[in-house]
Amino acid sequence: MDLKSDFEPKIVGFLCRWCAYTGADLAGTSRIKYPPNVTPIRVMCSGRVDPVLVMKALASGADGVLIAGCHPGDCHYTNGNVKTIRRFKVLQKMLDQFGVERDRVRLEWVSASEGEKYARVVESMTENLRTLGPLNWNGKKEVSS
Amino acid sequence: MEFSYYPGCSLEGMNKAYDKSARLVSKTLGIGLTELNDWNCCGASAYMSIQELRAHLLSARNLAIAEREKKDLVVVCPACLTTLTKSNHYMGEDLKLRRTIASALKAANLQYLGTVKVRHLLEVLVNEIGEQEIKTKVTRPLTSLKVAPYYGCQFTRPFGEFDDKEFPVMLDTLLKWLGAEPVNFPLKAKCCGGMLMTTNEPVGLGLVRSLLDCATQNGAECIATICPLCHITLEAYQGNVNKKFATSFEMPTLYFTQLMGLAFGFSRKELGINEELISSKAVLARRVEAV
Amino acid sequence: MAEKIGVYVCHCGTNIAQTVDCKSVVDYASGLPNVTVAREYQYMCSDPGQELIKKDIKELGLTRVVVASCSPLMHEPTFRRAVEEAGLNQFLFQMANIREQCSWISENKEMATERAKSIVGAAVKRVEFQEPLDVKKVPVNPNVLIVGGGITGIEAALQIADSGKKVYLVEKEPTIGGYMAQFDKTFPTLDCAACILTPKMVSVGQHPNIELLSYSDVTGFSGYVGNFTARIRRRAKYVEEEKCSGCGLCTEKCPVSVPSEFDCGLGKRKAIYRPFPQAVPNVPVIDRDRCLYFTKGVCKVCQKFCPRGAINFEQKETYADLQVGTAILATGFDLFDASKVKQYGYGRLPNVITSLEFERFSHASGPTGGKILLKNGQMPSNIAILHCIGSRDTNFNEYCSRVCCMYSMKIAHLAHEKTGARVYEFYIDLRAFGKGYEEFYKRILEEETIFIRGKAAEVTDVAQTSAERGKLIVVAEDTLLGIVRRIPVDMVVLSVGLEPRKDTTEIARIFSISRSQDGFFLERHPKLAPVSTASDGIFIAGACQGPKDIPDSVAQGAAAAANALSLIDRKEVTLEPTVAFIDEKSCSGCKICIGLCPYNAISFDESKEVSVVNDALCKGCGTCVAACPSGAIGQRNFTDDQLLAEVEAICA
Amino acid sequence: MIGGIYRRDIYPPFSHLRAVIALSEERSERRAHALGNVFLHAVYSIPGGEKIKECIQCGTCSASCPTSYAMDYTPREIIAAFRAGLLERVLRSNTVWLCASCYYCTVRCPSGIKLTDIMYELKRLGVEFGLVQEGAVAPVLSKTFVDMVDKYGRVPEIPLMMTVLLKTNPLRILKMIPHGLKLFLRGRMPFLPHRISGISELQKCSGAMTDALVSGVHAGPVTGEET
Repeated sequence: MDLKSDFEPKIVGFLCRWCAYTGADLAGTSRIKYPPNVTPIRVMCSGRVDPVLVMKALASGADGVLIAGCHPGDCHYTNGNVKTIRRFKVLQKMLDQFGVERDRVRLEWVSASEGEKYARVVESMTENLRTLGPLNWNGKKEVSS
Repeated sequence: MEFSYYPGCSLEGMNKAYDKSARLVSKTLGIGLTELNDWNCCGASAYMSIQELRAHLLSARNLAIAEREKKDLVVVCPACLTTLTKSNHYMGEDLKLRRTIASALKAANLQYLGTVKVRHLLEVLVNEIGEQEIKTKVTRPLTSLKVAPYYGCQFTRPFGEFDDKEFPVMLDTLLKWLGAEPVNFPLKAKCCGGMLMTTNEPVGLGLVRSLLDCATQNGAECIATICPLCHITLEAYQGNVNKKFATSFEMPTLYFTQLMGLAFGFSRKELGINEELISSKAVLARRVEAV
Repeated sequence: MAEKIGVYVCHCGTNIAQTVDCKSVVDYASGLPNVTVAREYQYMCSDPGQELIKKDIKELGLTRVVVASCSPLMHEPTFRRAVEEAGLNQFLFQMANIREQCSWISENKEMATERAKSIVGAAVKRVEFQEPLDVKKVPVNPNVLIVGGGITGIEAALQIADSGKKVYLVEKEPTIGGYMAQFDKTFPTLDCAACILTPKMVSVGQHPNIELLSYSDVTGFSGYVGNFTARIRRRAKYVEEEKCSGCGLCTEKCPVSVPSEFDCGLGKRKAIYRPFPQAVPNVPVIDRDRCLYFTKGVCKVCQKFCPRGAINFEQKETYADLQVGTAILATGFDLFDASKVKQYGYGRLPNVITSLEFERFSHASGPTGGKILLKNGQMPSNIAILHCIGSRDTNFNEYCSRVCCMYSMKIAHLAHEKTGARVYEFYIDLRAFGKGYEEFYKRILEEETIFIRGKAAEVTDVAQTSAERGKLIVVAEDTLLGIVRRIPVDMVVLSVGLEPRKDTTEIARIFSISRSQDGFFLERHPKLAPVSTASDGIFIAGACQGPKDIPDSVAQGAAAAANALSLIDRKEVTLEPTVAFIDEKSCSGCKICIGLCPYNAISFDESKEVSVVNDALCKGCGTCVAACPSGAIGQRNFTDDQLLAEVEAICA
Repeated sequence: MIGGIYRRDIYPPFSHLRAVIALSEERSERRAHALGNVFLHAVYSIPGGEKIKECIQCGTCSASCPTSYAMDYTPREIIAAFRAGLLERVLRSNTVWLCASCYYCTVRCPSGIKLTDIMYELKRLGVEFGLVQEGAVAPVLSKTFVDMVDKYGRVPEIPLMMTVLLKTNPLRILKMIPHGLKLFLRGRMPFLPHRISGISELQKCSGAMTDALVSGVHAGPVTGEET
C-alpha cells in the first residue's frame, strides 16, 4: 500500500438547490454509497458561486472544490449556469496562475434525478484527489476578500 | 483512401475468390488496401470458447500492427469484424483487461492505444465511396438480376454501429446501385449455422434450408453474401439439404464483390466466378449481358 | 453580544444513528464557540422534538438554532415554524443535512461521523452570521392555468371551475378529450369511453368559469407563485369561433380527403375538420398544409357554403398574456413508436397493428364502424396480443408502462366478443393491481383467452409449415413449458407503452420544472407530494408525471385541483426573502449586474448613479452577487459572510 | 496448451472451492454449491456479466435463438438453473455448444444481458472443469482450433476440419470426399498451413500474460495509457 491512499481529501461542494442538491439527496434516499468527502454548501444557483469563494476554500485548507448545478438549458433561473461556465473558465486561469492543478476544481451538471451520477462524480473526484495528494497551498495571503 | 486490409483465414482457404474480387473492386474505386503485415487469426468464436484473455490478445496484436501503420482496418469477414471490434470495445471499457493485454503485448515490444477503427468493406463502399462514384463505374448493369441480399449474423450484431441490427439495408442499397433487384428477404440477417455444420450438422442443415426456401419463395436467382463462412455453408451444404429434406435447391451464391466486379465489367475469371460449387453460369447468362 | 446557539442532533430512529455516532456529534457541537446547548433526540421533527427547541429558546434565551437531521428540502419549513412559534425569527435557524448526504451514503461509521461534524460545524458557524428577515406576503391571483385537455386536465378544470374560480384550459389540438376520446371501452368495467367522457367535455365547453383555448400552446411562463403571467399562442383556425355554429357543412363540402390522425391514419378526414363528431369546441379548423386554397390558391368551397360567414382565410395566430396564480400541467404522454422494434414488423407486415389502432377499429364510430378487420377485409380468426412493447426494456424504456396489461386484456375481451377469434396474450408478468383488476383478469381467463408466459421475440411471415403459410407467426418461448412456440395468427396487436411527450423538454424549460430519469415530469416527493413540483404554485397531474391509467389520472387531476384551490384560499403566499440587495455606497455604477439578471430585476438609478434591485422581480439566484466587481451586491440569507463562514468551518 | 488464463484469475481465485468441486461426489449438494459459487463469480467477472442478476425470465433469448429448438435446456433456463443451483446438468447437456454466436439474444434482451458472452464463459468453464456433453464435437473443434492458432498463427480450414473429424467421427471424412474433390478441382483446397513469422512473438506475449497472472502480479498502468 502506498502512503497516498491513507489520505482523505477534504472537498467543499457548492450545490445548487434545485438540481444538484436535490440529486445529492436522491443519492442518499436511494442509499447509493459513495465516499463522504464532500461537505455540501447549498446555494440557490451555481451562478452564485463567486470565484473568490472557491479560492478561499482552497486557501483555507480544502483539497478540492466541486461546483454542481443544473444541466445547461435546464437552469431554474433560465441561464444562471451559463454564467457559471463562463466564470469557471476564468477560475481555471486563476488556478493556473496560482499553480493549483485544474483537476482540483470541478464543474459538473447533476439534475434532480441523477443521484447515481452525483455519487459517481464524488467518487471519481475523491479518487482523483487521492492521487493528486493534499493541496499544500501557501497562497493564503494572496487571497483576501 | 488508404486502409490496412485484413483478409482473415477463410479468404486464404476456400474463399480466395472473395479476396480476389474484393481487392479488384477496391482498386477500381480508388481504395488502397495494404494487407496487414503478418496478421494472425482473429480467433473467431472458437478461440473465445476456450480462452478469453488470449483471444483478446490475438485481436490486440492485429490492432497494434494496424495502429503502427496509422491506418484503419478493413475486413471482409463479419466474424473477424465482430471479434476485432469486440476486443476493441472491451479493452476500451475495461481498465483491467486493457492493462493485462498491454503488458502482454509489451513482451514483444508491441503496444496498442486503441485508435484503430475496424470496418467492413461493404460499409466503407456505401458510406465512403457512395452512390455516385459506384454508379459511374457500372458499365454492365445487372439489370433485373434478382438477388437475395444475405448479411448473416455478425455484420451488425452485436454492435450495429452502421446498420440496423435486425434488418440491415446496406447490401440492398449497393445492389440497387449496380442495377440488380434485391428481393424481399426477411431472413437476411438470420443465422446460417456456420460452425454447426461441422459440430452438429442436422441443426445446421435446418437453418440452411429455411434460408434457401425463403430466397426461392421470394424469386431470388442467386444469393449475394458478405461472409465467407455463410458463403461456404450455403453452397457446400445444398446437396445435403436436398438429400435430407427431399428438396431440389440449386441456388448459386456469389460474394457481393463478385457482383460488383461483374457490373464494373470484369471477366468471370478475374472475379473467380467459375470457382463456385453451384454454377451461376445459367443465371448470369440470362440476366447479365456479355458475360 | 455573543450569540447563544442551540444545536439539536436527530437520530431519525436509526436512519442517522446507525451510521453516525450522534453522541459524539453532540459532544463536538458543545465544544464549538457560542454553543449554549447541544442535544440529541430520537425524532426532532416530532412534537416533543420541536417542544425541546421551543423550551430552550424560552428558558435558555437561545438566539440561534441549528437542527442536524434530514434534508432541508424535507423539514426546513417544520423547524422554521417551531422557531418562529418560540418567538425567534425563522431565518435565525439553520439546518444541517446529516441524513441524505451523510448517514445514508456511507457504511463507515467513523467517516460518516466525521462528515456529520463537519456539516454541523459549518451550520453553527454560518448561523452566527444569519440575520432576521421579514417574509414578504403577496396576494394570490385566483385564476388557474391548466395545460392539457385530456381526462386529467378536464377533471382538474371542472373541480376548480365548480368552486367558482376561473380556469384557462389550454389544449394543443382542435378539441379536448385526449387519448381517452379515441378509446372504445375502458377497463375493468368496460364502460364505453365516450359515454363517460363526452358529458365531461360538454361541461367544460359550457362552463362559465372555464375559458377553453384550443389549438393553442404555452410559449412563455414568468412570475412567481400566486402571480404568474402565461403567454399563450393561439394558432389560426381560419374559422371564427364566435360565428361558427358547428353545423359541419364546410367539412361535408371540402373536396380534400387525407388520413385522419384521430383514426391513426386508418380513416379519412377533410382539410377542414373536427377530429371527431363530439369535439369540444365544436368548431372545425383548416389544415393549412392540406387546404387547396392555402396550397394552390384555389377552392374556398367551405367559405362559399358557410351560412354564417365564419371562414376567415386571413386569420393570423395571436398571442395572449394571462394572469394566473397557479398552473396545473396535465400534458399527458406519447405512445411508444412500435416501428422502432423492427422484429415485430410494424409498418412492414400488414395486420401488425398497435393497441390504439385496435381501439379505433373497435370503436363504433371508427373507420370500420366497430368491426375488427384485416387488410383484406376479412375477420381474423386468431389474434395475438404482445405485451411490453417498448416497456421494461433497456433498449427502449426501462420502466413498466402500467396500463398495458390491463388494456391488453380489455382488447382480448373485445376481440373475442366481436370476432369470436382465438386470442393469445404473450406476457412477461401480469400486473393487475387496481380495484377490480384481478377480477377482470379472471373474467378474461374464463373467456378462454390463451395466456402464454413469454415475451414475443419476433413476428415473421416466413412460414416453416403449411399451417403457417399466409399467416403471421409469433415466436416466443412458452417459459412455463420451456419450449419455443411458433403461433400462427391473422392479426398481431402490439401493446405499446407510454412515453414522455416529445415536447416535454420544452415544457419543462418553460415552467422551470425538472424531469425524472425516465423523462417524465418530476414530482416534489414520490409519495408525499405526488402532484407538486419543486416550483411553488406549479402542479403536475396524470400521465405527464409517469404512465397512469384513467382512474389514477382522474384522481391526480382532482388532487392537483385541490392543491391549487388550497393555495388560492390562503389568499396570500409568503415569498422567500432571499433576494439580492445593493450597497449604494460600494456600487461603482458599472451596470454589469443589469445585463446578467434573467428577470430584469435590476435597474439603474440615474440620479444616484447606482444599480437598484426590484424585490418583487428578483428571484434570488445570486448570479449578480457573484459577478459584482466591487462586492456591492449581497444576497439575503446567502451573504458572502455566511457562505465564507461555512467554507472556513469546513476547511478548518 | 497454456492452461488457466481466464479473466477471473485477475480476481480473487477460488482455489478452495475448486478443491471442493474436484473432491466431492457428483450431484452432492456441497459440490453443487461450490460449483454455483465459482461459476457465478466467473460470469460476474466478464464485462456486463453481473447483468444476469436482472434477468426477468421473459424468454426473449430462447425464442430469438435459431438453435434453441434443438437444445436440451433453452438459453433462458441456463439462468434459471444458475439460480436454482442446478447448473451442472445444463453444462452436461448440448445447450451451450449449440450457440452459433448469432447475437440475437444479446441485442434483444430487455435486461441488457450479453447472453452470447455468457455462453462463451460457460463453454470455457465447461472445458476447464470437464463438464461437457459426452461425445460433443464442438469442444473438440474449439480446442483443435486453439492449438492450430497457437502453433501457426492462422487456421487453415481444411486441416482443421480433417483433424476434428479424425478425432470425433472418421467415417464422416469418407462422406466429405465428394465435396473435397469439387473444391480441390476449383483450386479452393489448400492443404498446407501458413505459419506467420510473428508466431514466436505471439507466444512470447501469451507467455508473459500467463506468468503475470500465475504470479498474481496485477498489471499496472502501461506507457501511453491516459490517466
